[in-house]
Amino acid sequence: MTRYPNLPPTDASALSTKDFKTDQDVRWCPGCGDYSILAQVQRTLPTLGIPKEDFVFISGIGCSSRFPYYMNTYGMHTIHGRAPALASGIQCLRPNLNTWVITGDGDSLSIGTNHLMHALRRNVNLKIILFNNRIYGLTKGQYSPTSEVGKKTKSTPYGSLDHPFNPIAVALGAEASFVARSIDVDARHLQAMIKRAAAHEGTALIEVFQNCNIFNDGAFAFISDRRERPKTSLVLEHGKPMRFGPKKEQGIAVGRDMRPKVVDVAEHGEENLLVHDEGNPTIAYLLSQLAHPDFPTPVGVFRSIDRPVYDRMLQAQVDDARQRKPGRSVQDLIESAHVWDVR
Amino acid sequence: MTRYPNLPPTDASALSTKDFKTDQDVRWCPGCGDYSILAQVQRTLPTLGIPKEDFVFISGIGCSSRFPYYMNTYGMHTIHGRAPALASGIQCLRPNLNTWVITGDGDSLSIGTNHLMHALRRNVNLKIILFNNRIYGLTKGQYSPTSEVGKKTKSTPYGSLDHPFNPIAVALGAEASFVARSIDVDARHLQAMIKRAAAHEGTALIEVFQNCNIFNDGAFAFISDRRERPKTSLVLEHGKPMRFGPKKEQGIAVGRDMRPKVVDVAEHGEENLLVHDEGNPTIAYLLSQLAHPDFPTPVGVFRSIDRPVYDRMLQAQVDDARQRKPGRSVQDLIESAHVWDVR
Amino acid sequence: MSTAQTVELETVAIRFAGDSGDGMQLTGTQFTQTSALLGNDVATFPDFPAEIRAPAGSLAGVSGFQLNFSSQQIYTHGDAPDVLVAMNPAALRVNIGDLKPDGILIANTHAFTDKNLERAGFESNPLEDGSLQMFRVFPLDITSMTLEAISGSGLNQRAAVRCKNFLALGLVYWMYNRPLEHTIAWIEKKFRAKAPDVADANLAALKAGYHYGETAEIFTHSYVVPKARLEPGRYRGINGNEALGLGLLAAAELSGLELFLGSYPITPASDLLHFLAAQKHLGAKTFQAEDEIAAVCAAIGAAYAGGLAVTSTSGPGVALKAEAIGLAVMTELPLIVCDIQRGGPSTGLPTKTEQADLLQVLYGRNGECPVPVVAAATPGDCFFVAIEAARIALRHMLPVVILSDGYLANGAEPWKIPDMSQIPRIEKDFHTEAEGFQPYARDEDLGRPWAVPGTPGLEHRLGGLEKEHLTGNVSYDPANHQFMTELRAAKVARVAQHIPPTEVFGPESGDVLVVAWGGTFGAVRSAVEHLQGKGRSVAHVHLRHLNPLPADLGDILGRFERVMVPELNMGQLAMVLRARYLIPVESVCKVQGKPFKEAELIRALSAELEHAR
Amino acid sequence: MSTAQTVELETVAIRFAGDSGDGMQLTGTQFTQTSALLGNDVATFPDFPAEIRAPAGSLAGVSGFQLNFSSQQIYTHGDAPDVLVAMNPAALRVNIGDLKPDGILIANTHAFTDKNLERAGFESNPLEDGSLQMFRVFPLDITSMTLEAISGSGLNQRAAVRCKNFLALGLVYWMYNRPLEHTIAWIEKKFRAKAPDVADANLAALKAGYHYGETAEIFTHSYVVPKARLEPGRYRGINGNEALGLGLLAAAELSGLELFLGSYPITPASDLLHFLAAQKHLGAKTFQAEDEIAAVCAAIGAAYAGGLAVTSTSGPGVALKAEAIGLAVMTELPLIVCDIQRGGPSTGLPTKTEQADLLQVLYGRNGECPVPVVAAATPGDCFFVAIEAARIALRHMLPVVILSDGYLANGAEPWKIPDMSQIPRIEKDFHTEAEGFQPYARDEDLGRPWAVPGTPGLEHRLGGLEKEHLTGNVSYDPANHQFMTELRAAKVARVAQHIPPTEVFGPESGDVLVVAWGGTFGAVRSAVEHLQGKGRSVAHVHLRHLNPLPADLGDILGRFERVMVPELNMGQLAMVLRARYLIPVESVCKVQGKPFKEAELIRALSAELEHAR
Ligand SMILES: Cc1ncc(C[n+]2csc(CCOP(=O)(O)OP(=O)(O)O)c2C)c(N)n1
Ligand SMILES: Cc1ncc(C[n+]2csc(CCOP(=O)(O)OP(=O)(O)O)c2C)c(N)n1
Ligand code: SF4
Ligand code: SF4
Ligand SMILES: [Mg+2]
Ligand SMILES: [Mg+2]
Repeated sequence: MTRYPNLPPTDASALSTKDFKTDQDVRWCPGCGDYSILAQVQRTLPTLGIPKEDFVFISGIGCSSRFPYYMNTYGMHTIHGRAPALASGIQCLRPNLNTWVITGDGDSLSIGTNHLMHALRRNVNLKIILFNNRIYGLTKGQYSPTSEVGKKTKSTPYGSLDHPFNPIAVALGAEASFVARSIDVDARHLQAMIKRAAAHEGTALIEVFQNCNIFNDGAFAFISDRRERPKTSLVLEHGKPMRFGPKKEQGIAVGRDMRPKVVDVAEHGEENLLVHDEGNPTIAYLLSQLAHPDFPTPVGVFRSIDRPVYDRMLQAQVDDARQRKPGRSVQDLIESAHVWDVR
Repeated sequence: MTRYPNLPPTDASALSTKDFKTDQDVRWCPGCGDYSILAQVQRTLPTLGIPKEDFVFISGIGCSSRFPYYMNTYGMHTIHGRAPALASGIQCLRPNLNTWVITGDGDSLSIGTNHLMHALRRNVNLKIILFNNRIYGLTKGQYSPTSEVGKKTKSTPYGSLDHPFNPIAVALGAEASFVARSIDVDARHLQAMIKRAAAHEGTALIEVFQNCNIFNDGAFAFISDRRERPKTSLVLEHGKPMRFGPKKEQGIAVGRDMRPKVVDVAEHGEENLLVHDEGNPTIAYLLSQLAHPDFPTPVGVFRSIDRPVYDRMLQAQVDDARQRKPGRSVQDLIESAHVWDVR
Repeated sequence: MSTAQTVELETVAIRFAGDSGDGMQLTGTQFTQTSALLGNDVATFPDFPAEIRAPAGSLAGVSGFQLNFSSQQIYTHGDAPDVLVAMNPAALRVNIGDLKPDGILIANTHAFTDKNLERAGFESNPLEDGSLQMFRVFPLDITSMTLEAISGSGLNQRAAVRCKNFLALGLVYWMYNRPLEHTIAWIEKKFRAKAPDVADANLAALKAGYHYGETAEIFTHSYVVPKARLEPGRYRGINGNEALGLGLLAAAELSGLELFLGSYPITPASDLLHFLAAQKHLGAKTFQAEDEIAAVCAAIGAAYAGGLAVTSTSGPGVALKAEAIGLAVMTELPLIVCDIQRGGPSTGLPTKTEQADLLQVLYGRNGECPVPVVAAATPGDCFFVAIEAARIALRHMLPVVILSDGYLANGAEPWKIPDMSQIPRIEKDFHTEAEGFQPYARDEDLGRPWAVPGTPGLEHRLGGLEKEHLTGNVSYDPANHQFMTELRAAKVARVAQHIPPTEVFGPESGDVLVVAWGGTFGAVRSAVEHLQGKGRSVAHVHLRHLNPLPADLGDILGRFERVMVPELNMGQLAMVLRARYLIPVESVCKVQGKPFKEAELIRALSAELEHAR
Repeated sequence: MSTAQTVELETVAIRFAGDSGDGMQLTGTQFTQTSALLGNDVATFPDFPAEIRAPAGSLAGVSGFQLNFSSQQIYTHGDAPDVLVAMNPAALRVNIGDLKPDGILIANTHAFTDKNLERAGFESNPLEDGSLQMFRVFPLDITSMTLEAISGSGLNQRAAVRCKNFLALGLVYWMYNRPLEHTIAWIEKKFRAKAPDVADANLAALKAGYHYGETAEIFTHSYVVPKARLEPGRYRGINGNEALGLGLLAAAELSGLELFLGSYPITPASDLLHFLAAQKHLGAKTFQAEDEIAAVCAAIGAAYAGGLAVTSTSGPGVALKAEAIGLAVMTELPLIVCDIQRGGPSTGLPTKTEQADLLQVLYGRNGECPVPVVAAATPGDCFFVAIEAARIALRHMLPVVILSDGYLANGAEPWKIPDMSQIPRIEKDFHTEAEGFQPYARDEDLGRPWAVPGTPGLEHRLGGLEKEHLTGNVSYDPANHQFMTELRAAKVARVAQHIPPTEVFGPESGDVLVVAWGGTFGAVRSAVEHLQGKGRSVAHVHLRHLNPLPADLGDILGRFERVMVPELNMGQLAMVLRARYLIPVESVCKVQGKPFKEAELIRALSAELEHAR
């Protein structure tokens, strides 16, 4: 018996998009934003230089969580809300794997908030893509924890009452080491975010605005519409002043009262704009609070910092302990207690 | 049968501390920080002008969660991690009650993070006191989600690996409407926080640094020691510049890079200090990141804003719907469908 | 005028099947309502796809609706349909296996394109390759007929095509001599104001279908199914989840309590949440919690606060609620847990039906933690079971589980409207007397006083640690633990004192007794009636109370030579009966995500009757 | 030299009892180890208070440790102690009811202050009011004697007083003619380097106690308990949680897999986590998860990734893990679930023992979701049960539950050290062959291939939806669901083929067969031996496998006139046996948070034997 099947890795450089497609019919509604996200992932993985057999896709339950069936990698469609926990177990046992978590806004922010937050704080080496469609799709249209107040859905015919979660703020609450946002239909940006996440060491969370055209159509129209996007989005770039608008004519500045405001760049001066710093937690949180229609909605990397990675540290503890007490067996451990002989 | 036992309320003005004590032996370890928290609650409640029978204390499981047994009010010692959910049910059914949640760092930030966060985002009218001793007390000394990295405990003999939760940041991640911090031994400050929380409409969270003298003695010595406190704590006051030190000679300022720094007030000028604003989320989050030893540790109210209160809104929806369709009975509803007669 | 001959039939089952987007559920519902209005007895079975919208034309996307209508009392939606309407090849493929030999197949040829045939896995067109010769096949281009019928309606192509279900409905209405009035009225009400063009188009399609039947001369017969001799009274259609919701509202009204539902969406229980969420004008408070654990905990909180507290879910959710239900057992608070069972284990077959949670609700908690369990037999019965559960929970102060299932939840039947004023009130007073108050004192039903927050002088603490008898204080005393464990068991056992004598359908003794529970009622009753009609010595007991079992059940079992227990699981009630009564019980087990067919049961029962000889 | 007469005894039980801070667990452990070294057979029972540190002198704060030592083979810690050492009034009050009539009571008079008496609820001093006259009472001011013995040690008062347990230990050592060497060596090792003054003081107290016995002439007798005829070999002491941990490590070594434990602390299971967390040098990875659900899910992830995956908890945690265990059943991954049972329901009696989770682990999941269940009989047996569980999980590819309990977990016994090289390896290869790979293909044990991430060419997806036979794809096919449901049941049933013939202790047939399981082994075996010694026709079968039951069990049951099942619950195994074998089974039930006493079982068995006449 081998410890693990230590077979030679396959050639990662030969991979292409189609290597990541399965023979299963994709069963999302026609027009669902999930298709684009799947496509961007399938396009990006071959560029990462990782052998196919090392990818693992773990999901919870929801429309989005059917994702692993369509990825020709290792994977598991688990139970509602628990994907980050299950994925943590995989990654902790074998830190050399490349484990991705696919989850929805209900899966990760309703039943699964706890596991998401703990994965983020531990900084297990997981790449988490959160499909935020602000609705429960699979169960046919109840409001979700990211639905706006007053939303009328099957379970809230009188309008919902709960102040929604802001996924970026939630992640920052856990002091996550990598937090980003993208949009289903913005293929280029989404691919870039997937690459950034893949390159990050530790837990990386990407919130993706995803249209559910059946139960919550147009929830992100303000930003997914190509023509609107320059006005309504703020593309974050590390080290750059925050500008937006069709001609980048507007910017974000922060006053002495620590409140952000939209300013005219020409008037205010570019040098007085807020400069994005992926390492600054205060800026990340401030950005999380910016939202349509009062502000442009930020997309890109809110925060990216280096923090020790849980699964690596765990492996190191084991390796280290083994090195300190080499060659020990269970028999040794059994006999290390107080023993006596009966004759 | 009455709907509720609508008996005349008892006289709230006649209450005193001893009215809130029960005949049960208090079973915490001698010297435990929980005693002081209990005492401050028992001292504060009589000042609130609320009839005793309207108080409800709900806890999870842990040393701290034995609290309700010692409070001569309504109460329940529930199951591990679920107190905010159970309390939400009480408060939603009867928004006129005054429900408090007592929880530990394991109870609310390990198994119960999800319920805590959802109560906070919903803004149910609950007052939550989180006893943070950075350890699992009741189960005899495992590390908790707030334990510092590298901590050696029964379950981490090689030192813990997880980056700890910061309870204030977690609460801000949920965009909580009221977030405060106090210290078990600082009776006056703690009482003030309890009063502020009681006065707040919506969910109020107070993190209390609590010493577990058996399993984590001195975890907060840096700030609970009276002599150290002026140097190591930053007492937050709304609208006031942030000063600390034995003679308030130091302050907190924020640079253009949005990073906080400790400055000498005389040198830097009081007018250039950061001014606390309980309504500003960015400031609250920035404060959550300040910690001993690099910074003074803030105590007081990080954030307090007005947001609609879930249980009140729910009641209003019901009252409103009733008013719109007065006098309806279940019989009416049954017959409101398509009906036909069989003769 | 049609030259078709009119034939009288007793019972007919029709299945409408098509793509999820083809409106088959609506079509079936309309036919059902029209038939009910005509005075037929009716039973239905909707069969949804697991996906929201599987790709058009795929097998996974097939949606079906079967209805059974009769001039006799019927109990099920019928084993095999007499008529299958298949709107595309996938619908044909999925459903053709059920069609009766010589049954009528109406197929929309328009959808039998090469691509659709391939999607459905056909190598050749079954409408043409002779593979359907044991059926009476009517290939019709329903789509084109629809487009033609409504041309000039102003609807775009896509919207126009969507009217084709009404054309099919019109045709089947003609075949069974049903009037169009009800559906016309429904279309008017639904579309006239909002979208008059859609209203017109649907009406045109409906009538075109009807007239096509009348004039096309391709159908040689049309059929009538006379009205049934139903119990006189006012009726409505109802499915299990609606009936459950109404029953819970009724229990709240009967007890004078506020209804509180803590729930988290899950198939097939979500509709109960949806239904109650819309009844705020009756004072119902619904709370969509962050998960199942929060849902049940919120309900326990509401119970403590004095509400009629309910939590609803399906099997996976029950698993998650187990620990909290234990808290309700220990704190002795009234709570109703609704388990709308689905196919398991794990995520299993979420949209399919099964009865495999019985042992879970009986035993799936840590420690000795008994709760009463009641199960509904039919969609309408959910109403009465809800009231019964509330009565038990409040009388004995404990959590009660209601078992329903996907078949009951979505299945509809005509329901004789109950008269609320005839239903006895549910009496449970709040305790208000401070003098001598002991939170764990007992009344004759072993219930304890319900002292709710806000009551002066009754301040007390509950909790999950073992409680001392009378005082309710925490107690580690060994003898007290034994006492309280036995007391909690006795409380549940005490429920039996209030269970009416068990009804035996059929002879009081004889060869075979069929003991069943839950949503298998219809199929079992039909099968037993059928065999009784053939003079066989067989009786049926349908258990509403699964825990405790009725006190007279042991006696009844003893009067039959053999006992057979059909269940949509691997023999769960059978195991309970064997353990309790030490009698050999023959299990008939089916776990296919589908209800029993009458024929399956007749076969099994016949074999059993052979043995009894 | 002492003038006391020396009496030889076969078996003696001693209970040390005092405040939590009095060091009673330590004292008992020392006496146990010394006796084991002397060659006695030993069994122990620690009884902790529920609180971490209850107020000094309170009833809630009493900590006790009972040990039973003998020149014969013994199975339990003894029903009633022969000697009670009570360090304060509360300890006296809590324990005196158990002391044998005419038993020896040594009481520390120093602690019998008015305040302590009141705290313990005494109205007068029992040492003086004559209420203890059925015992041999030795009131000694142990505290003052200690202070005197170590005066000049330089310890402060508080530290000095803490040595008093060693004085008591020394005295009892003298009474039973035990040598001091082992304890002296222990004190030296523990304190010499770190705190030489403490070492000296403890040694002085120990010796003072011993010498007091020798010289004070208040004891007229001293006793010897000769060595037992234990199986020769090398021994160590072990408790159940240690043995379980060692067994899991052994299973990892025997299978060549990495051990992964996902756990969340809970009494009385936490020590297993603590133990394994310290074995990183053996490659064990432990993961303290955020809750029980995350713990089991992480373990399932580790199982998918190719680890020997374990999750450990107690009853409330098992309830929370139910849904995820279902996922492991559906995905057919090897997983070990350790349930260290405690008193229930709900939070119940967390520090007390009970066996009331059997039905929960058998049936407490949604849908038809069977898993094998094995139970340990003694602390040391936990080692072998862990290996057996791993063997089953890997052989058949499924989750397996291990039942232990608080009594086993904390109880210690001398344990003959096993020779790892004699234990058969556990064979389960990873699948590596891409050619023809089907994730849900079957081997002869119905296990499926274990293809772990990282293996080229075996990429495949698992999940909780029903799986298609062979391919493992999602399948809603009715017949496949039936097939897979039966297959999952067959896998579990298949385990029985590997269960060795059941051992019947006693005659192969006769009047009464006692069938028991888990931690009641010792008490049952003692009682049965006792009655066999009196010539009664009684035998004992102790089940390790609760699911599936051994294939030969039915036959064995049939050979006895009556079957009795003693359990620390309300009759859970009894119910399973009744349902399976349709035989009347007499339950002996106890739910007091305490193990059976031998005498209780002898009484029950004797009654049963009467009936068998
Ligand atoms: C324990 C459990 N509870 C509830 C469900 C039902 N359920 C399945 S998916 C889902 C929510 C889906 O919403 P989301 O995560 O936003 O995913 P989407 O379908 O929108 O992609 C729910 C409530 C379940 N499968 N399991
Ligand atoms: C479901 C469940 N899991 C685990 C436990 C065991 N348990 C009780 S309290 C506790 C943690 C206590 O820590 P904390 O919340 O910080 O409270 P403290 O004792 O420190 O006040 C744990 C793990 C339990 N009672 N129930
Ligand atoms: S229901 Fe919404 S989220 Fe789900 S597949 Fe359809 S469009 Fe996508
Ligand atoms: S263990 Fe710690 S937290 Fe618990 S009562 Fe003792 S001192 Fe307090
Ligand atoms: Mg969603
Ligand atoms: Mg703690």
